[in-house]
Amino acid sequence: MTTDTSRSATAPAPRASQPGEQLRPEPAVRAQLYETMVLCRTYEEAILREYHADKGPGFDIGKGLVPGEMHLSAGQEPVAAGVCAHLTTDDAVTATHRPHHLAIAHGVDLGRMTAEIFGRETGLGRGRGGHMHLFDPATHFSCSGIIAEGFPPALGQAFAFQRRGTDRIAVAVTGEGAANQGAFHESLNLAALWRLPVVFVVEDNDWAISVPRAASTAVPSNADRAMAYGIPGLRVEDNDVEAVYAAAGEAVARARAGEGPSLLEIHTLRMWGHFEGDAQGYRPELADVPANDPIPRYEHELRDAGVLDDARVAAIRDRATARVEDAVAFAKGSPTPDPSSATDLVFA
Amino acid sequence: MTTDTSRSATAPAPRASQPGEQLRPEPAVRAQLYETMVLCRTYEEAILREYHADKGPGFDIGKGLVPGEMHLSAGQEPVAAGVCAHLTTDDAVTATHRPHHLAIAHGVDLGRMTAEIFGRETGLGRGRGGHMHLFDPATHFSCSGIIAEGFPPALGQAFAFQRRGTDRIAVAVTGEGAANQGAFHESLNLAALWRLPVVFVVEDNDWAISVPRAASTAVPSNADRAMAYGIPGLRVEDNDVEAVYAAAGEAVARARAGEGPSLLEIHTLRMWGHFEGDAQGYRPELADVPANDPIPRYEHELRDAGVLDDARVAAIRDRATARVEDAVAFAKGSPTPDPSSATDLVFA
Amino acid sequence: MTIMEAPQATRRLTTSKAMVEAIEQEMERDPSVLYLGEDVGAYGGIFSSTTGLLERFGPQRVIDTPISETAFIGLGIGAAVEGMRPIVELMFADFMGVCLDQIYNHMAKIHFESGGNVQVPMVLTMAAGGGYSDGAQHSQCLWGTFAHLPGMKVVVPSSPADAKGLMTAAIRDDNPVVYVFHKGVMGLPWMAKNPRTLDEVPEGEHVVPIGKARVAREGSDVTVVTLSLSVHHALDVAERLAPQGIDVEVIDLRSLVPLDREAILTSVGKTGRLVVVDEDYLSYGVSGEVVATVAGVDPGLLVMPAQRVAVPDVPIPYAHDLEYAVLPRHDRIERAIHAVTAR
Amino acid sequence: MTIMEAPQATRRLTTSKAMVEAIEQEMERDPSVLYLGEDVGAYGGIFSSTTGLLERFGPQRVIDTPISETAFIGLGIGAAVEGMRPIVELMFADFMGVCLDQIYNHMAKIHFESGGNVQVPMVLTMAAGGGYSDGAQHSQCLWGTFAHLPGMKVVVPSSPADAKGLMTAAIRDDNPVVYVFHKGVMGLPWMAKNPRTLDEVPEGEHVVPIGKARVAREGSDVTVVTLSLSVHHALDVAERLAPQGIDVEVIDLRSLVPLDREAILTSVGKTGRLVVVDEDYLSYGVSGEVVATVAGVDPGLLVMPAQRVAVPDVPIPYAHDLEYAVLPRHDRIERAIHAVTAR
Ligand SMILES: Cc1ncc(C[n+]2csc(CCOP(=O)(O)OP(=O)(O)O)c2C)c(N)n1
Ligand SMILES: Cc1ncc(C[n+]2csc(CCOP(=O)(O)OP(=O)(O)O)c2C)c(N)n1
Ligand SMILES: [Mg+2]
Ligand SMILES: [Mg+2]
Repeated sequence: MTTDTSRSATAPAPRASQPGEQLRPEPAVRAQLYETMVLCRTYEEAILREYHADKGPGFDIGKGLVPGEMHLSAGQEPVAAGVCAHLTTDDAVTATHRPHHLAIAHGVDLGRMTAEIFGRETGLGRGRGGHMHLFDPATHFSCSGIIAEGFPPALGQAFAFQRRGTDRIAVAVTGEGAANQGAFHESLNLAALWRLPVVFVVEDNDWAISVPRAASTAVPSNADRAMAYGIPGLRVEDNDVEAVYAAAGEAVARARAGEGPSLLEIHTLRMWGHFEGDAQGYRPELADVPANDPIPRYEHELRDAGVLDDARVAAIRDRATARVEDAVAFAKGSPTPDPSSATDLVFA
Repeated sequence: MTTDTSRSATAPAPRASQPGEQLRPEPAVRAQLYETMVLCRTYEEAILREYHADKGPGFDIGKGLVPGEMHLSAGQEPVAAGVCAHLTTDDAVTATHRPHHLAIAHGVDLGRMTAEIFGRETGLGRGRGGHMHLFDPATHFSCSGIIAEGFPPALGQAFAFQRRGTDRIAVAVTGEGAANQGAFHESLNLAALWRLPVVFVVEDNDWAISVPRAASTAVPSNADRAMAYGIPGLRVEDNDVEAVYAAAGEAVARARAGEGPSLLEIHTLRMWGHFEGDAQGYRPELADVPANDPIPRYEHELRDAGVLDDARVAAIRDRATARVEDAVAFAKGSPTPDPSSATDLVFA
Repeated sequence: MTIMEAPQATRRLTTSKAMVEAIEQEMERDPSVLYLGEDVGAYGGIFSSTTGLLERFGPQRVIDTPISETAFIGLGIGAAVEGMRPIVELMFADFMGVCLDQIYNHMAKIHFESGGNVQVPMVLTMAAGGGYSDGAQHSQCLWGTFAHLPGMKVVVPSSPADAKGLMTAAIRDDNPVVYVFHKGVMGLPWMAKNPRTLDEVPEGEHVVPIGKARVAREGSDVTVVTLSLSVHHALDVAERLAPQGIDVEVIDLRSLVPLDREAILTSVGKTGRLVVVDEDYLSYGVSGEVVATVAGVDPGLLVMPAQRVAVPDVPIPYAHDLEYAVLPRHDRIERAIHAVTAR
Repeated sequence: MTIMEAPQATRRLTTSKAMVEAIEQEMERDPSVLYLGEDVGAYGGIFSSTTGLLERFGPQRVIDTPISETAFIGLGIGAAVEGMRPIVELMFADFMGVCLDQIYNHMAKIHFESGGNVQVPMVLTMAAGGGYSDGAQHSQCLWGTFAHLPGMKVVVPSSPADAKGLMTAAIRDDNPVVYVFHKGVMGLPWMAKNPRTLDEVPEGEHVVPIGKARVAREGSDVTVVTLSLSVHHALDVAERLAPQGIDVEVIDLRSLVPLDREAILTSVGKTGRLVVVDEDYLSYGVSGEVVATVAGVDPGLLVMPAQRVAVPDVPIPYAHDLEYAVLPRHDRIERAIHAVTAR
């Protein structure tokens, strides 16, 4: 908790979320947050399955239907669900090397996204990009594999939205490890200076590959760093989707109202390895991870609140499974790019 | 003033200096601070003279005994005098494109420095570097012409000093415009994280070439940014050399004691153009500049305090003039490098 | 020079004024064009790349930035992705090191990674080159580095008319274009200049298509392939050698990406002798590429070994005599021409 | 292979183990040597560049850094200036864009700018290369970019023994050395590998002087000049073509700076036929430099136009078939050899 460790004359005081501090969202919203998280998880489980299906004998990263590095987001669904619930597809989202949950929550077409991950001609990038390079003009979604370098382009999208007099905004997401990269600092300063409609979101999953946040970050909360730019900073603890929803609601409203950027840090959980194939030998708390899965926890909470019951949960899971299976089937059924076209598309 | 705008749980509260807050230094120290400022100014006046002596007809930047860009430090002497008074030549200083005052105050040999600026074989860099690239192993002084990129090497010097169990420190200086560059952020985080013995000094002269600080920096004081790293941050107002001396004393002592880095921002004054040839048409407050010259002000103060009188002032000026004239004479009397050696010295 | 419409009235302008004229006309024509960078507003650009634009278009379209190249170049990318046409200035090419990731991993690759679904129509301008003792961090050309990295066009004007025509083309191009202007071609009042930096420039709309080299001087004995400021030096030398009966053809590449290999091969096919003059570093750069272009098609075209006149893999020295010893200036160009024409 | 002392016992190691062995031996020998980078400690390096070093030398000498490449590479520079011998790892060469200024404007230029008074004895290691669908930002080689910028040596080992010998030499060198290891040469258990990534490596001290190329295979018909992983591909092709009566000489450059131009000229002088194989981008890079080296001395040495097999100026595509279409692999190398040996 960082309560009142960084009060500022120039900006609202960064706070940590207090359980119960915010009003509970409408039941429909709560059910939707849950459904989004389930869809994200169902998707990652499917990619996990497909990714490992044909990497053997042994594990050859370059082999199979889905080759290359694979960074999955299981455990971080509360961030995607809670933030993207406030966006429309006219808003921009820039994500990282770990982009699937955000793409899904923002409404990127599942089939074309999956086709991209499978390297197919029907993919978002016609198979040229891959899972770290998902570009969807329809939802203004993009991501980058270079740490913190997804922030600057988000400024430009926000700048364009601002110049056109719209209330559209950009959400720029990165991990806690990325908050020590120069692009983070330059981007927050420029966004604050020009009051750009941006919401900066830091997913603190405690780890940057094998480096724990204490070995990378000089302050306990990146929300404190909002002070350096005179903007609001808030840290959400406990991977709590409703706290994320509340915090993001404020930040998004502020941006839409022309009041400038905010910085949110969300303490979330990387349930699996940094990338597939990561044995995580460096990770002492590994045993506690499954018990901290945010989805069963939220499901339990919503069942107690009468928002969910067996039937509703089953329906949500079935919808998710159906959508994901359709997407995977679409990808598998799509053609691979013609090798003779490999040198096309460098220039418009 | 930034008093208590950035209190931190993890670091002493950044403060603004209060006039009279610190005890007055010993008379001998005060006289020395004055003498250092006079030496710096006398030097810059000589370079100004030599630089413009043969640029004509008109102004050709590439012409003359001292060609190229020339960034002079008149008005910023309080920073150099107040900070370097706490250092020995075993400590490292990294400066910027505007390095002369810091080199002089840190004890770099005037003759070899001047010879470098005149592009002579006897120069610190045998004429290869020039005025933005003064490297003096004898005093661990260096500078760089790339904004904020002098910070990272200072970390390494501090790291080496720390590893060897010495109490030597590194001082890394940059301008207020540079505080919005990524290297600033990365360097402060890493220095704080590893408790490196570094004192970061920001010379706030209100301008980055033609861009006023309000158009570049989202916060009123860069001292607030210390918060983002959990280190002490202090802003010194009024270009007050004794306030700088007091603030730097604390920061240097802290670094020597192994307590890690500090960040100082000093509100100083760029009396002349960004570089020679800069007409400063963009600068509204130009008329007020001469009246804010810190040297006559301090001289007046020291005369009132009985530390200086006509005789002492004259002696100080004469010593400065003599040293500077010797240095210029040494430079002018030194050979220019042999063109046939132009491709040497790329590798050791 | 290629002019796409009927030849028009001309007057003599410096390269910087010609470049600004193109920007001004395009900003008039297209409200989505704006100019961002350090000291591009009230100052008018350290090398006069934006003189008068602030007065004309105001601070909403001519925008001074903090010293945050990664942030504001990236901002340009995002704005271009959303349909604006930003021109973003990197004050010196030498500063690429603080922002190259946005340039080469983002600006240049987004179109490809997106399968052609996202375009990045932006121009990245930058000053380059030495000759006035600005030292190792403020005198580099580095265009070979940009040209090596795929996904961005790289234009390198030498003449006032081309500076205008290539800028117009760059702004209208739907691809990212790196526009490198050598300080020495700008015709700045405070820098020694070649008379060729003041020349006739078409009024009104003037477009020079990116990718076609220019025969700056026709000749039959030797081909000098060069770019930017070195074109002026090469033309000076060619005029000096003409009376000695050496007829030099000078090819101004105008752009490195795309590279007009046809023009190189045609000229060398005619002369059989090749000198490449480049102010960037010698190895792994422009001069090697030009020579390899010929040797990769028909080494027999070269009746003499090709000569490369470039900066000999050394940082640019500060001292005037040292700097001039490594720059590809008249003396070295002339020696190289004599070497390839020796019998 | 050059071994500076009497030949010693050898055993077969993967390239990564051989590289680590050199680092380990030098850290034993010289307490001022340390290794800094991301995930170089407990993880042992994403590409096994530091396996076991943390256990052996502890966190004071094998140091995990934040994701702040500019800060920690610069830290390495300052530490080297003060007499330490840091080895600093940039996890992927592709990330140079966030820290190139420290590398090329500082690490590489301080010695020159200081007139030789300041030395920067550091090694900058980095993984490079593609072939496993890691996309356009994680598959680049970029060694041509480093080699173009003066002031840093650039070594590019292909074999386990050279990986050890060149690392030893790099650590002992008083200059900054960029040590680029292709992921495909490391012999990683989780990546398809060429059998040549496991080979004999001398025990004890092993130094390979930086700047001397290696004749990886002697041949009389055609010279293949190449480096890093492409050496293995070239040797595979050479063995495949031998029975067809095509005798291929394979030159492993080992380093790009310095470049062993002698070795290139000697071999081409013998064969008259040149193929350059490079996994970096085609234009303005290594392949052009090698061809120009010959054409700049004697184009007549080339009885056939030189062939360049490189990545054709396109970002590395993700999809496997697209990526393999642009990488310089066996099929393209073989076609190029047939092209230069055709009668
Ligand atoms: C500039 C840069 N440096 C290093 C990397 C390699 N890398 C990829 S992901 C990663 C860790 C990122 O940690 P964090 O920002 O916390 O995101 P997370 O993986 O935890 O989601 C690193 C070091 C990179 N992609 N870009
Ligand atoms: C990375 C980089 N960007 C831009 C420049 C050009 N430049 C040189 S000095 C300067 C202004 C610096 O302002 P400040 O940091 O306040 O220092 P001051 O000149 O006021 O002492 C600029 C933009 C540079 N040298 N390096
Ligand atoms: Mg993380
Ligand atoms: Mg300033």
